[in-house]
Amino acid sequence: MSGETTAAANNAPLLVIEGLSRSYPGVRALDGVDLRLFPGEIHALLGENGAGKSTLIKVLTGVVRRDAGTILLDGEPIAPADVADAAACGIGTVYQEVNLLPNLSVADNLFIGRQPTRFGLVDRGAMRVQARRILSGYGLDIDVKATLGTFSVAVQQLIAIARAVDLSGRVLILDEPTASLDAEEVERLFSTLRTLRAQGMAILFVTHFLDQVYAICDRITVLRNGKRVGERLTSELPRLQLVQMMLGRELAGDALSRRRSGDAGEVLVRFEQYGRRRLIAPFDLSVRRGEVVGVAGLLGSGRTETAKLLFGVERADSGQAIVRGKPARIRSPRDAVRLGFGYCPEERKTEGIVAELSIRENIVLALQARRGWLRRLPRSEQDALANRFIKMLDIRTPDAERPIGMLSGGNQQKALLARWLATKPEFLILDEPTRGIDVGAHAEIIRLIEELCADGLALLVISSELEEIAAYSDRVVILRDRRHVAELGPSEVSVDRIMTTIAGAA
Amino acid sequence: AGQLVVGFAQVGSESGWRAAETKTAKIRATQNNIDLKISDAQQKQENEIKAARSFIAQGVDGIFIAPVVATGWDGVLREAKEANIPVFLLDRQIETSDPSLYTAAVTSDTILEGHMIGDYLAGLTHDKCRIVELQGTVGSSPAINRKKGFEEAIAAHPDMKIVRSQSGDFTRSGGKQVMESFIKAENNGHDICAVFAHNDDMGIGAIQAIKEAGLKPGKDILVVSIDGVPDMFKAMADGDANGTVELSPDMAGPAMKALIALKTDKTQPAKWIKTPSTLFTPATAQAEYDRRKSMY
Amino acid sequence: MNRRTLPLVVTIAVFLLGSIACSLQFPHFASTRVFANLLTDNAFLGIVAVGMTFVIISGGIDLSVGSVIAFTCVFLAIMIQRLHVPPFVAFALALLIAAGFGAVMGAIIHIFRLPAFIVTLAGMFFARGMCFVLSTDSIPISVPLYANLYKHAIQLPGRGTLSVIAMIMLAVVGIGMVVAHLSRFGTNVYALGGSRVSAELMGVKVGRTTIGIYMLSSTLAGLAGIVFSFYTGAGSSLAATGVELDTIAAVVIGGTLLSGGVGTVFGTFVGVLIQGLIQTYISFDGTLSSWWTKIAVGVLLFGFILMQRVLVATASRGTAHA
Amino acid sequence: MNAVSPPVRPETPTVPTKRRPRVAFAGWPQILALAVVLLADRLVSPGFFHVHMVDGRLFGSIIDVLNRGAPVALLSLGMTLVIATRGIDLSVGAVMAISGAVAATLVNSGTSLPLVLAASIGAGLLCGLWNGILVALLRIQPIVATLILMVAGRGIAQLITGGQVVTFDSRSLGAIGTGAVFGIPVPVLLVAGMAGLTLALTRLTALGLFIEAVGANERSSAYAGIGARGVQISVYVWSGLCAALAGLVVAADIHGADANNAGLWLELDAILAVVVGGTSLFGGRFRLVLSLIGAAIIQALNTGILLSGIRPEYNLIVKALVVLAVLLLQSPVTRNALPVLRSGFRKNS
Ligand SMILES: Nc1ncnc2c1ncn2[C@@H]1O[C@H](COP(=O)(O)OP(=O)(O)OP(=O)(O)O)[C@@H](O)[C@H]1O
Ligand SMILES: Nc1ncnc2c1ncn2[C@@H]1O[C@H](COP(=O)(O)OP(=O)(O)OP(=O)(O)O)[C@@H](O)[C@H]1O
Ligand SMILES: [Mg+2]
Ligand SMILES: [Mg+2]
Repeated sequence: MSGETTAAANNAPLLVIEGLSRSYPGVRALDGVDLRLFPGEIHALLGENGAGKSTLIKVLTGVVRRDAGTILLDGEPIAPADVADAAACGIGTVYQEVNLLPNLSVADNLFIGRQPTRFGLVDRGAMRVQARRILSGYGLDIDVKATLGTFSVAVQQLIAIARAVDLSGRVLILDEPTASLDAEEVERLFSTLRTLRAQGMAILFVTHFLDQVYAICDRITVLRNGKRVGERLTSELPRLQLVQMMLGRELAGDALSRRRSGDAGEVLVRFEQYGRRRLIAPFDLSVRRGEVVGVAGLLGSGRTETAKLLFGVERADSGQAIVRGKPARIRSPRDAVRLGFGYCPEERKTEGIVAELSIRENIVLALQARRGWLRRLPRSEQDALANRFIKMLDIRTPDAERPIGMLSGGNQQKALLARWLATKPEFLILDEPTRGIDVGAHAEIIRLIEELCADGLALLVISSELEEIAAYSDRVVILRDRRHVAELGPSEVSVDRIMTTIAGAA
Repeated sequence: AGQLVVGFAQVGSESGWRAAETKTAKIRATQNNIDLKISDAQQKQENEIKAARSFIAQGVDGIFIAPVVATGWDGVLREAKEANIPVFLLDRQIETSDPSLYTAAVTSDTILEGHMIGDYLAGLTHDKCRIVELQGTVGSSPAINRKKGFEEAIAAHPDMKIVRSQSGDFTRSGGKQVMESFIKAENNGHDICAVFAHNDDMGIGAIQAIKEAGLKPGKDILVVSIDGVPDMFKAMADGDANGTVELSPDMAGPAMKALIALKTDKTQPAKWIKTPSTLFTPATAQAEYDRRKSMY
Repeated sequence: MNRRTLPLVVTIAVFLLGSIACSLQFPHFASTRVFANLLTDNAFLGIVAVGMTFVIISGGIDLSVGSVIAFTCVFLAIMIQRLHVPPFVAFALALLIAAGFGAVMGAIIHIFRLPAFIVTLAGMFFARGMCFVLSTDSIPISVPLYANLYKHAIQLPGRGTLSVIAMIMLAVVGIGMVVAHLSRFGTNVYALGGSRVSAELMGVKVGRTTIGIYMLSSTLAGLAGIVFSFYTGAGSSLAATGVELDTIAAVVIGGTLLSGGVGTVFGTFVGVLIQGLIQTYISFDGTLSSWWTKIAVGVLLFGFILMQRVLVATASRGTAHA
Repeated sequence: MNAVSPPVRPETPTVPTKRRPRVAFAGWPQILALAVVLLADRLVSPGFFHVHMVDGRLFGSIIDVLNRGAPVALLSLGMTLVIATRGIDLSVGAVMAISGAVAATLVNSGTSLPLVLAASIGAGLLCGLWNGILVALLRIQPIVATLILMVAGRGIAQLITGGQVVTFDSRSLGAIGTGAVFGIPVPVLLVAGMAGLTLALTRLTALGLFIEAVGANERSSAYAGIGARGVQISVYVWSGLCAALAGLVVAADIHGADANNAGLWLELDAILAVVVGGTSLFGGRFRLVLSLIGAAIIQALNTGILLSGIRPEYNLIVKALVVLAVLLLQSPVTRNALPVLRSGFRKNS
């Protein structure tokens, strides 16, 4: 790897950004940032949530107007006015969150704006053939005529990557492309990236997984509060120092693992033969107070479905739920919330945040729903609550009245967590809670989980990051093909063990 | 022969007068042993044309059309003619390149109505009057013709002038709202001598507006209109209004008579079967009101 | 069954069921004449509905179409009848004006980020107002082209005839289907309706597409106006009031979602036929008073929509696991 | 759970402000537009602001604006909430006709006034409930769901009146349209009362938050435990109530129920008022007071046209141009370009 890096360093940079700035009211998202991108390198762009990474990418590709700064491609200044311009310059981008069109077919999504035509009309046959060819490179054997929305986020993410790679002639930009992928897909993506690097493509890669940075990136640029902190070769930057650069402080060594208390309390919730046809096979599951139960499985194995069933988003058609020893009917999220449940969904954009409402309103939403519409939380309490969580979770915002949609992805995730913490839930379901969250916040969330459990919370965590699951789960439930296939007890929880169980007989 | 089947493409029920026309048509149908199929066009010409075409498809013995506008009937009339179905136009003439396309038109003379009320008003005010006009729906043919007739009538009197004219859409609240503004714009109503409303409903609305302005309708501001609906007779009886020209709602009766004559002994009816337009004044209003109450 | 074709199949089924029910009730109903009439009588509606389909798929709405139809009629009447302009020149001018009008509305919607509903509502007021300014009188058009149009109709077996305007409508539907499903523009329209933000991030020229969509809709409204003037042989400033709502209803019955992104041109065509069927049913019945007519239209509309929902629900339940 | 203590961070770059930030008042474009329209009215009619008493009632053009604007203002209250949930209610005009028809026929049959009012308001509530059920439970798209009642409702109203304008003499019912208390017309007081009630109901309880949340993102709101369907049904019911009151005002004003024309096309004016007031048709944030200002702008415009003496052929064009101008004035794009109007938060670029 280092050999390739030095090779890259000898060349002139392909893309040079100088003094790029962009402000939003109350926020200097980018403040005179410089960046160099060499051909044939994978360049990590790192920083805390809200550091300005996504903004940089949007300014670079013409989605957002820049206030100042120059962009040179091959020494020529460029000023893309929109994404199509950027694409014409040979820049392909995967933006943070999947930004595809759920109502169009997979093939349309891959080729929109550049469909193959015959006699002036779109040649659908040829388009499908090409689409299948492109996707097979990513191990996706799916019906390209099918509507994109029917696929899981992960599949959509892969399609977005495939599209961007196919579009990019010289520069490929990936903003947290691996957030919803599991190990296998990540590895496949990386091999693609290596091939592209060998072909001389310049790749800018944003992620919060430091392992991935060290696995594939040649060079690192770190942003903090909209400013560039520095540019280093990966090989010359130890992990601790990197974290220090990102956070501006040190992180305790064991920050990413939980101290298990060991003494779980009484059973809080018990689901017996709970299931729904065509969604998930009936299963048994119980969670005790103070216990963390992890849920692991491959993409599409039914983890999210399990969570939705438990929370009443989907109605069970078999089995029963027992909460605090009494049978309970959970027919809607409303019922669940009244029982003291909470659920942080995986798809934060469509199922989590209410983008137009303020951070304060988003935080108090579930608590208010639980109290009912008549008993409005007084404004002073709302403010107090919001400010407490903004501080506690370090949500980066000038104030609590800003629409939550304007926060950076990771900060939105923290606000969602705050929404449920505010209800003081007894049983909390977290679906990919650390998706898109920076290392510092990651550590904090794990500490928070620790404290919550010590307080008697029952927690169910779904995550694709096996390390994370292994780090704090007391027990782990393994899913395969929409079926609960195994459960690992406290002594059995380890990354290897989870991995082998997931692979199972398959 | 069996019972005659007649299709009637009616405009809608946008006013009391229109509802009375439909009601009368039904009564006449039973009297004449006719199976009357009424299609209500909801004030849309395209719906009337559709209805007429579907009557042709059903093979009716005669078609009555109350045309919502004066133009645009040639196509469907030609189809009816090809199918040998006689067509009678009710309450409105049409403009056509080929008058042989329809059998006869049963209408009043809408220009004449405006003319009559204009002459009457001239008499009342000794040829000197600042008039405000409440127009019907812009672009509708009664609005156009009544305005035309009225203007013709007052053109003979140089001291009679329409000082303000706005559309009240043939409705009571429209008439009331427009009148309210006129009153304010004309020295709180003191500069208005008379209001001419294109139909009675607007006239009644205007009467309310005048009252609410603290003036006496029928005296401080004269009120004349056209149609002859019962509420207007009542207003005249109460001294609130000064005159209306009645437009007979019985259009279907003469048409049915002509159709039966045509079918039984092939008598060609007159091309224009004119229905009477009569001016009514407060003098006979109470009696007329009592007579009419039941009919509407 | 495919998720996308299901609503379409259901809509067609609903139309067929409705037709069968009518035919059983009325002896003269099941004839080529009645069904050819359905095409002729709703030709202008079909044409605007195609344009409206594009607008609604893109997540917008166009309330101005009825007024644009009326404007075109009045404009043509004045040009042809009063100013003796050759008809085809007048047609071209009318379409040009309509296209320009749509482009302006689209540009305002895009540049000023205003909701289409309101911009086109203002457009509706404006175009109707222009009718009145041109002429409050209704003007007959009596040139040979108009008078002889019926001679070009195609005789169908039975007593039905496929009129010229029905053929124009069918052609527009056909072209509309091709544009929607087989052109880049069509895909961009769907993209815009799926998510404006995503479309922008995927490099779709949002502004150009938006303007194109409203231009298309207005141009088709202009064409519908020409067809309407053929249909009535006149220009009247009160023509086609409320057509925008009929059109929207037809588009939605045809399975297009008002939230955008989903829908088909052919579905709209069937939606137009269903609307026409409801009206034909009512005039065949012939006993309904004005108010019962309104209630019946509402009830039938509700019935069709409900039937659609039930069919889609049962069908997708039956095939979901497949 | 109170035990969760904020972890101590050595560095917190953006400390959230303790003081509640002052949210800039966002209604300047609307107020400016209203002022401009009123000024134009004053130009075409010098006596526009002149007010005096006639028969114990305030009398003058400016009073007309308030009084004539009352039906649309009432409608816009309900419509604002409906639009905030991402819906639309096209049936309000028809519901007005129904409530007016019910009131007029009942009062003529000698029913006592409280019963008449209860019946006609009840009819409005029922209509709203029907719309709500179609939208929230049957999941029919709002525009079509309410189109059904828009068409059929007017038929129902005509069925009640038999197609006639049903005139009545009841002074007490008539007072709703033409009466006055301390000189102020009853319709204006009714608007003020309903506005107060609607504001209280939405802003003193959490209903407003729920409506905005459901409108902005129904899925997320439901996942947060809000009964989204209940919220949707209740806004349509409220809209039905507002429409019923507007129908009463219109019927009482002319002492008669005109089923065919009462409230005709007023749904469009109401929607216009709401949008001019700055509530987005895509749901979310709503502003009741600004909707009322929107209604006032529209009525000031209508009254101005009537006073100006222009020919009726030009009414629609003037209306179209003024509406467009007001919309452009409050577009975020213009607002960014003209710093005077800038308020609230800018959207990105
Ligand atoms: N449209 C917007 N309006 C206002 N502020 C914005 C907007 N978009 C981003 N910001 C602000 O700009 C800053 C940088 O955000 P950005 O999305 O670039 O962060 P990021 O580094 O990508 O974070 P993450 O790792 O969480 O994705 C944040 O403080 C954010 O609140
Ligand atoms: N690799 C894949 N290829 C094809 N279809 C897939 C793939 N992965 C998931 N799907 C489909 O996507 C749908 C949604 O899966 P979903 O995301 O709900 O599952 P999950 O177990 O929660 O997984 P995750 O939370 O990791 O995405 C499922 O119907 C699944 O069959
Ligand atoms: Mg980001
Ligand atoms: Mg999942």
